[in-house]
Amino acid sequence: MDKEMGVVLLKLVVLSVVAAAVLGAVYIPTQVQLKIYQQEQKELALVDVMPLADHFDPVRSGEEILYYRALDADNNLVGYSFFHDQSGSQDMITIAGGIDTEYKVSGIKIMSHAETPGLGAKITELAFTDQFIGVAQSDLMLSKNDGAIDAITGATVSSVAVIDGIQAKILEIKANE
Amino acid sequence: MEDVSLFAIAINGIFVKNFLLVQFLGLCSFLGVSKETKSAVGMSAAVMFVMILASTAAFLIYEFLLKPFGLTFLTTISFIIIIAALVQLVEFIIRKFSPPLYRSLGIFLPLITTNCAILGVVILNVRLEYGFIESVFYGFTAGVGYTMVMLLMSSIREKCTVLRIPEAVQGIPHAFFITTLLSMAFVNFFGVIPT
Amino acid sequence: MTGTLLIAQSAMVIGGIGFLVGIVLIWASIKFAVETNPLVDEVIEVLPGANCGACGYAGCADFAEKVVEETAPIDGCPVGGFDVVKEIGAKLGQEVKEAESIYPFVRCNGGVHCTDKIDYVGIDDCRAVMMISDGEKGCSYGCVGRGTCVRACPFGAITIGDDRLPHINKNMCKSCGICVDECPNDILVMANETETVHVLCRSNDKGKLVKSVCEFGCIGCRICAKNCPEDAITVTGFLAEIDQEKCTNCGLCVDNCPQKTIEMISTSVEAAA
Amino acid sequence: MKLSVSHPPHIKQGVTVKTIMWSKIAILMAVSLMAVFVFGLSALAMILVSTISAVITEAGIQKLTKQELTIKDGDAVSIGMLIALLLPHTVPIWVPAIGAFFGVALVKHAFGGLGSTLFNPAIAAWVFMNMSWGALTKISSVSHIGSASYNILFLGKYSDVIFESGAGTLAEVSSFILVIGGVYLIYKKYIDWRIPSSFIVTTVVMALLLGEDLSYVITGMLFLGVFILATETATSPITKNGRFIYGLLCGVLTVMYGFISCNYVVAVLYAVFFANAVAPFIEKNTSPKPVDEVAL
Amino acid sequence: MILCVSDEMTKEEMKNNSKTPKEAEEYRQQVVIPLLQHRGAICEPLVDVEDNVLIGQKIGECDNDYAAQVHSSISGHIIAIEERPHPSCVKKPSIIIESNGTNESINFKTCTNPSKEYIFDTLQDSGIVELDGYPVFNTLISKKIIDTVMVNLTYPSDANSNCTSDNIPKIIEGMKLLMKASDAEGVIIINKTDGQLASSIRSSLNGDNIKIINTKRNYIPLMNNLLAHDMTGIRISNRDTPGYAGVMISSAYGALAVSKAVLEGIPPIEVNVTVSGAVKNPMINTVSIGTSFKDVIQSSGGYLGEPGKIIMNGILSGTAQATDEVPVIKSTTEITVQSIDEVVRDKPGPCIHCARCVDVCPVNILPGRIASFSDIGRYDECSKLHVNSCVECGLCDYVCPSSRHILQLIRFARTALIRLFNIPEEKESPNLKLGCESCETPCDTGTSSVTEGGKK
Amino acid sequence: MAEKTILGEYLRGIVKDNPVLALVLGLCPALAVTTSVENAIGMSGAALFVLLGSNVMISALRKQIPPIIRIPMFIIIICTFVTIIDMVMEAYTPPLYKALGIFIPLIVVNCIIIGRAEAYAIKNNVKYSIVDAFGIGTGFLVVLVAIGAIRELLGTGAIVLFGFKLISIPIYSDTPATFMILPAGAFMTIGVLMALVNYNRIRKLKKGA
Ligand SMILES: Cc1cc2nc3c(=O)[nH]c(=O)nc-3n(C[C@H](O)[C@H](O)[C@H](O)COP(=O)(O)O)c2cc1C
Ligand SMILES: Cc1cc2nc3c(=O)[nH]c(=O)nc-3n(C[C@H](O)[C@H](O)[C@H](O)COP(=O)(O)O)c2cc1C
Ligand SMILES: Cc1cc2nc3c(=O)[nH]c(=O)nc-3n(C[C@H](O)[C@H](O)[C@H](O)COP(=O)(O)O)c2cc1C
Ligand SMILES: Cc1cc2nc3c(=O)[nH]c(=O)nc-3n(C[C@H](O)[C@H](O)[C@@H](O)CO)c2cc1C
Ligand code: SF4
Ligand code: SF4
Ligand code: SF4
Ligand code: SF4
Ligand code: FES
Repeated sequence: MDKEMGVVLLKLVVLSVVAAAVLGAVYIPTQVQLKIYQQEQKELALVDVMPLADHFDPVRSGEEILYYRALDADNNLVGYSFFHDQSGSQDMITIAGGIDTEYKVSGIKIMSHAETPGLGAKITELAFTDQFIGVAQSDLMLSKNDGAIDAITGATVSSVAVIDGIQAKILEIKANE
Repeated sequence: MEDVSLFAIAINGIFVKNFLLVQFLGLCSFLGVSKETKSAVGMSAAVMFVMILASTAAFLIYEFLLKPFGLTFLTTISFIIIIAALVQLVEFIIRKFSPPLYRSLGIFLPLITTNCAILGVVILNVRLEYGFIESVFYGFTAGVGYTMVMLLMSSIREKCTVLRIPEAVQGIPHAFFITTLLSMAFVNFFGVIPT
Repeated sequence: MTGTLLIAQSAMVIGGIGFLVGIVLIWASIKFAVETNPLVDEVIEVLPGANCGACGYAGCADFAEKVVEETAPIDGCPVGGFDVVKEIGAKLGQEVKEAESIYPFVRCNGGVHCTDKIDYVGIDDCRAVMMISDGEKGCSYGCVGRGTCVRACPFGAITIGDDRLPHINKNMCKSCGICVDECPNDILVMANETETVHVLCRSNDKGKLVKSVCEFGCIGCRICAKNCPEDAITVTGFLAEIDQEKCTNCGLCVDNCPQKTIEMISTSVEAAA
Repeated sequence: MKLSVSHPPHIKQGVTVKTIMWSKIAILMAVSLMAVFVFGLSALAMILVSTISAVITEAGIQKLTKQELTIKDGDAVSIGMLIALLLPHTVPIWVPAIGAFFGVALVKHAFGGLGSTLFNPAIAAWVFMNMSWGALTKISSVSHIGSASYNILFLGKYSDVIFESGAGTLAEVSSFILVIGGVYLIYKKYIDWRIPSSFIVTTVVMALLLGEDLSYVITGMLFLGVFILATETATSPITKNGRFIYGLLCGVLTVMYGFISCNYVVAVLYAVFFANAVAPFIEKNTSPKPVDEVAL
Repeated sequence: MILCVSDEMTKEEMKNNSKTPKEAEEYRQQVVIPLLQHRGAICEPLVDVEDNVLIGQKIGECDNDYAAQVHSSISGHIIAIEERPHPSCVKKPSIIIESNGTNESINFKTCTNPSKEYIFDTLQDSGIVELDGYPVFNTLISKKIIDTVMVNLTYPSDANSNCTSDNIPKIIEGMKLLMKASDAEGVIIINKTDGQLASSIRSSLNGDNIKIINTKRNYIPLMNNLLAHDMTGIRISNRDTPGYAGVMISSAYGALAVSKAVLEGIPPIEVNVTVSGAVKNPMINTVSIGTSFKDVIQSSGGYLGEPGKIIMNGILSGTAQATDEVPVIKSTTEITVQSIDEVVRDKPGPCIHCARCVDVCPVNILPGRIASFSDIGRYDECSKLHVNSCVECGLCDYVCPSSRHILQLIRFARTALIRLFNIPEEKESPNLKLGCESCETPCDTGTSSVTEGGKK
Repeated sequence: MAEKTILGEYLRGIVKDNPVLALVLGLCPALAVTTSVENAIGMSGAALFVLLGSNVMISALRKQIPPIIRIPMFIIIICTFVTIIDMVMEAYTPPLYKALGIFIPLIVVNCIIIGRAEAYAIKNNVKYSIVDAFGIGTGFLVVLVAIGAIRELLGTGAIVLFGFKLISIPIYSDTPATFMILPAGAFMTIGVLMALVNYNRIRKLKKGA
């Protein structure tokens, strides 16, 4: 390999190194910000779905957090809240939910999803999520099956996914407590 | 990572989340090269080949270099360098050892470096947390899906040479209209297998 | 400090990948080297890229290759005009001088003034018409007027007017000569821009016959030849012909032609309205 | 005396695009009458609005682009009628109106008009309407309007194959009209026999193999698909073998979609639509061998 | 499918209306005999202007392999040798003879039991041309081994004109002569629907070793390869002749002419022509070669109303004439006159891909698609789609609901391809120059066919 | 050839060399992310940033870039900017980042950017490269916003920008044509746009003739 090639190679390597260094330098601050943001979102969501609670106590199995026990200022148990991934019509739907001690839903929030805009994406709208408030576990069904929840027209699959996700989690918590 | 059967990956890669018609990946070359079946086949073969190679190489890099060091933010840059190098290498080799193949495939290779579908498939592999087999298989089925649409499209466009297409629509707009309808034909695969 | 470590690691990983890739590619480029001529690409870039085939080769790329191989003439692309020739010349290190501009003109004055001999039913194409009984026109030499040249012109320079004759838009014509080749009746010929007086007929039929089918056809009366001060006109058979070398564009023949067959075209090709 | 000169032949059979189209429309009219009889005036309104919208769209486009008006050939009329017939009678009237505009403007004229439609404009319009207003246009294949009330000739549950089936859409109550009309079209050679026969045979055989109940598979929509939709000329292959394969593909896809989604009505439409996309590919790969081709 | 449908007259009525040659004579004051009435080279005239000629005298000859001599059909003197309109499409050199009204003929040499050599000799001299343009003699002497002689009676123009009850025995005689010359078996091909013809043939056969085969289809002369293929199952390339399958195909006209030439010594100077359509008395005429169509139509009572189109040799595959001055030639079997209202002038629409053309095409190609490619100048695609396999039967055009000029477009593509292959030195432009020079061969059956037959 | 002016170079990127409509490049993001105006603006903003960065860098380093490793070097430079914007958007505008999904990293292979590097930045000085980047970036933005606006308006009945309801079609927004925000609607919209551009061009050509 002659000298010219060496120069070429050197230039390539130098550029790569500089690029990587710059990226590393940007990565650190953005990562910090991202962590903060995610934590904020989580906390906000937990409060959103469980307004009575003052702070939350995670229930773990090994490393993994299964759900949170919601405690008021006096450390009395006022309910539970959780995050759950459920497969929707396109991709995973991440749902945040809260239930009171009678296992009635106190609120839900869709954290992320990839449903079709205009169809399944309507699960994030209040018109859909507010239906859940105060609904008992036994009534968590589509209204056409005599439940309490009206499906979004054209997006039954997504609606059912949300319902199923919450159902599953409530059963899990029930079993655990 | 969820357990995903290879069958589900195949159906997903070919029909449900077809790269061209549903995920919008690789459109530039799709529109450019689908005028004739011959070049469509060449391009598809090249894409499929590079997709499989890239999936393999990218998996190895990601799993054994980036992940252990916590350098996942370098995914894009390392993948794209790998792809560019692979494409270049394949081009060199084909040109040297099989001039006929180079003549039919070679002209498409430079197009592939800048084809979103290739980078898309390796990034999706990472995002979907596929294992080695799944990654390579997804690369393969995405290529199959690409090839299928490419074949349909090129047959349609060849037939179009004898049709009376309005002057203003001829060329790319017409290709888009065909793609619209192809995409509509794929719509009912939605939800066949939820991911 | 983790930050510095992270940056160092990134630099090493990407630098390493870059190094390896560089080595492999450089090795491969030497190992698998194949000769190509970069000049061809440069010439392709200069060419207009219409791929019309007027140069006689299979598209612009083929022509470029042949020019570099010096098997094709440097001014072989009629479309690009002089600018392109100059640029190719510069690339190949050759000197070129400008050619005179030529345009096709329509060697027939008949159109609606020429009777139809039959009632043709079939595909709308001059060549197809000529395949049946010498065409549909009373005059078998005349312009058929079904626009084969219009469709042949890759630059959309020709239109068929109300007089059922083609009109060439000089602004759009690139002098490629394809229309001349396509016309089944040799109606179109290339003429120098400076040559303005033309016999707009190519019928060799007897004068009486011509008169019976066409208002403006040449009847071979020789009046023009007699009037031409330069002796530029010869009448062979029943058709006058102007020797453009001798013609001074004086217009005497135009004034004297009883059939109004000879015309002075101010710019040799009229711009379409 | 000026004689006409042309290449042979010097006579024509006399079957024109117009004759073929209007014969199909005649059948669609009978189907429409049946729909109005069963579903009432809302059906009539839908059919009228859809047809008028299709015709106005065609006329408007041709006026705007200064083309010759081709309303008389009946293509726009048949597209308009079909679009209404593919919908349930509960659909608001503006849905078929927009659908017909989409079908005629984008799927017919943007592609070059009669003969250049690569996809069946009516089905494309249906897919469009279904994608846009899925909830409004939803068809179910289960709610029969009463096979009990029409128990013809001791056919039991199969009697609705004759008199009504699926009962989701306007077209589906006229199975017998479609069959009679389809056989008439085949007899007159206005449509090709290969596509319908291979389509229906494949569907029945596949359904039996999968153990499906035929009374759910054989719906009015299937007959509409077999005789009217799949035989749409510009969207099907022109080669003889290609047409067999095309019919086969329609059948296979119908049963596959139907089996997975349990909706054999919608399945027919998607199957034919997807087959439209594959038709040029089939055509390309089934070029016939001429009788004078000698093996080397 | 009935290939010839325009006239409503039955064959019986036509026969009753027939005129003998004598009655028709008054119109025969002048004949124009083209020097080219077959596929091949143009004959050299053996006579000069102002020469006197007799009926049956040889007036044109050429030493080319593919040649067919021409003979005078009347006695008179030659007034000109010049280019005249020809039924094929363009002007051809012709000999114009003015009758002197004497009907003097050369000495026709009769023969009752000719030897094989005698048959060969007379056929070489007589210049009989089959309806597809091939001289009969050339088919006989080609190197191919002929084991079957087929007489094709399914071509309606030919069968209508020549299969009269008087002629049938002669046709069988002629056929036997051909069988003798080539030591072959004999087969007569008749359309299934033509029971009457079959029975009259059968009654005239009286024990000869000749088979009769019924077919579903009518075969025009250009479909000879197809006929041989359908009968033998052997695929014949469009560059070959039925001889490849060991078959020689003759028309009723051909067999008749052979028997006349060999047994009576009369070369082809007369043909039987059915005149039908918009004329006052549709009938079968026996006409001297060279008589103008105008005269033939006059002898059938003249035009009925204003004529719109004059067609030679059948309404489905025949050639429309630009003028009624064209002469009757050896392969003329039918003249059809259409009134102005009957002329087809539908405006072609776009192809709707109905595939009706594909379904009727006897050679199994895609006529509509080829036509579309031809329309846009993609002759390479036409070639890939086997445009040269077309036998120009015209059925595709006949059934097309969009009135596309399919057959014309197919012919156009073929002409373009000939040009492309004949002049390779011309620049390789994707655009092809076309013109009528491609049509060097006569197209007496209405074709500018590209089979390489006459071109050596 | 006419003199280069800054304004001229800028406008050229928007009209004559419009990356999507004229050069037919960068189609994937143009279609995938234009389900709403907001996404369209986010995407074209990101692309503009990368385009600007890479054009400047490449133009500045153009004397240093050896031809044979031109493409790898372009890619590394572009990819650096892409990864920066990727990380920044993930951290500071998470919802937008989520909506744009995989298409942010895919800016790397967006043909527009490499195309500009190859066709412009490597040949011109930094000043003009900046103008070119702005021109092309604006061209991309205009088309993306147009497609996004059409799709969002027809597909949802309203255009919502950063929480504000910009326009809303009263009755229509109850039952909008969802088709428009699905993939097929994207293909159709760009097809119609291009056909209109073509129609206009042909009309002008014919008139000019
Ligand atoms: C071809 C096809 C396959 C389908 N496959 C499934 C499936 O596997 N799972 C599913 O839940 N829905 C599937 N669907 C959708 C369902 O058929 C049905 O429309 C939906 O589950 C019911 O929702 P709806 O009541 O809102 O219409 C499929 C649809 C089609 C057209
Ligand atoms: C039930 C039925 C209704 C028809 N209605 C019309 C019509 O409204 N307009 C029309 O132009 N042709 C219509 N036709 C077609 C005509 O019968 C005929 O085929 C056509 O008008 C011939 O037109 P032409 O004479 O202009 O060629 C209809 C045919 C049928 C069977
Ligand atoms: C449902 C149906 C199935 C048919 N199947 C065949 C068949 O398998 N083979 C056949 O030759 N004709 C079949 N025919 C008859 C055709 O309609 C028609 O007679 C045939 O296409 C004539 O074509 P041909 O002249 O090329 O033989 C069928 C007709 C129908 C209605
Ligand atoms: C283009 C398209 C997108 C769809 N997106 C969704 C979706 O996001 N969520 C859902 O539940 N169903 C979706 N569906 C499924 C479809 O609407 C399904 O039949 C039912 O859920 C309708 O009630 C989609 C269907 C189509 C055709
Ligand atoms: S100039 Fe020639 S090609 Fe043009 S219309 Fe006249 S005959 Fe036709
Ligand atoms: S008018 Fe003739 S010479 Fe001029 S550009 Fe057109 S085809 Fe070429
Ligand atoms: S004329 Fe038509 S139908 Fe007849 S052989 Fe040719 S292509 Fe076939
Ligand atoms: S018959 Fe006519 S319309 Fe039908 S496919 Fe053939 S050419 Fe096309
Ligand atoms: S943006 Fe060009 S291939 Fe995707």
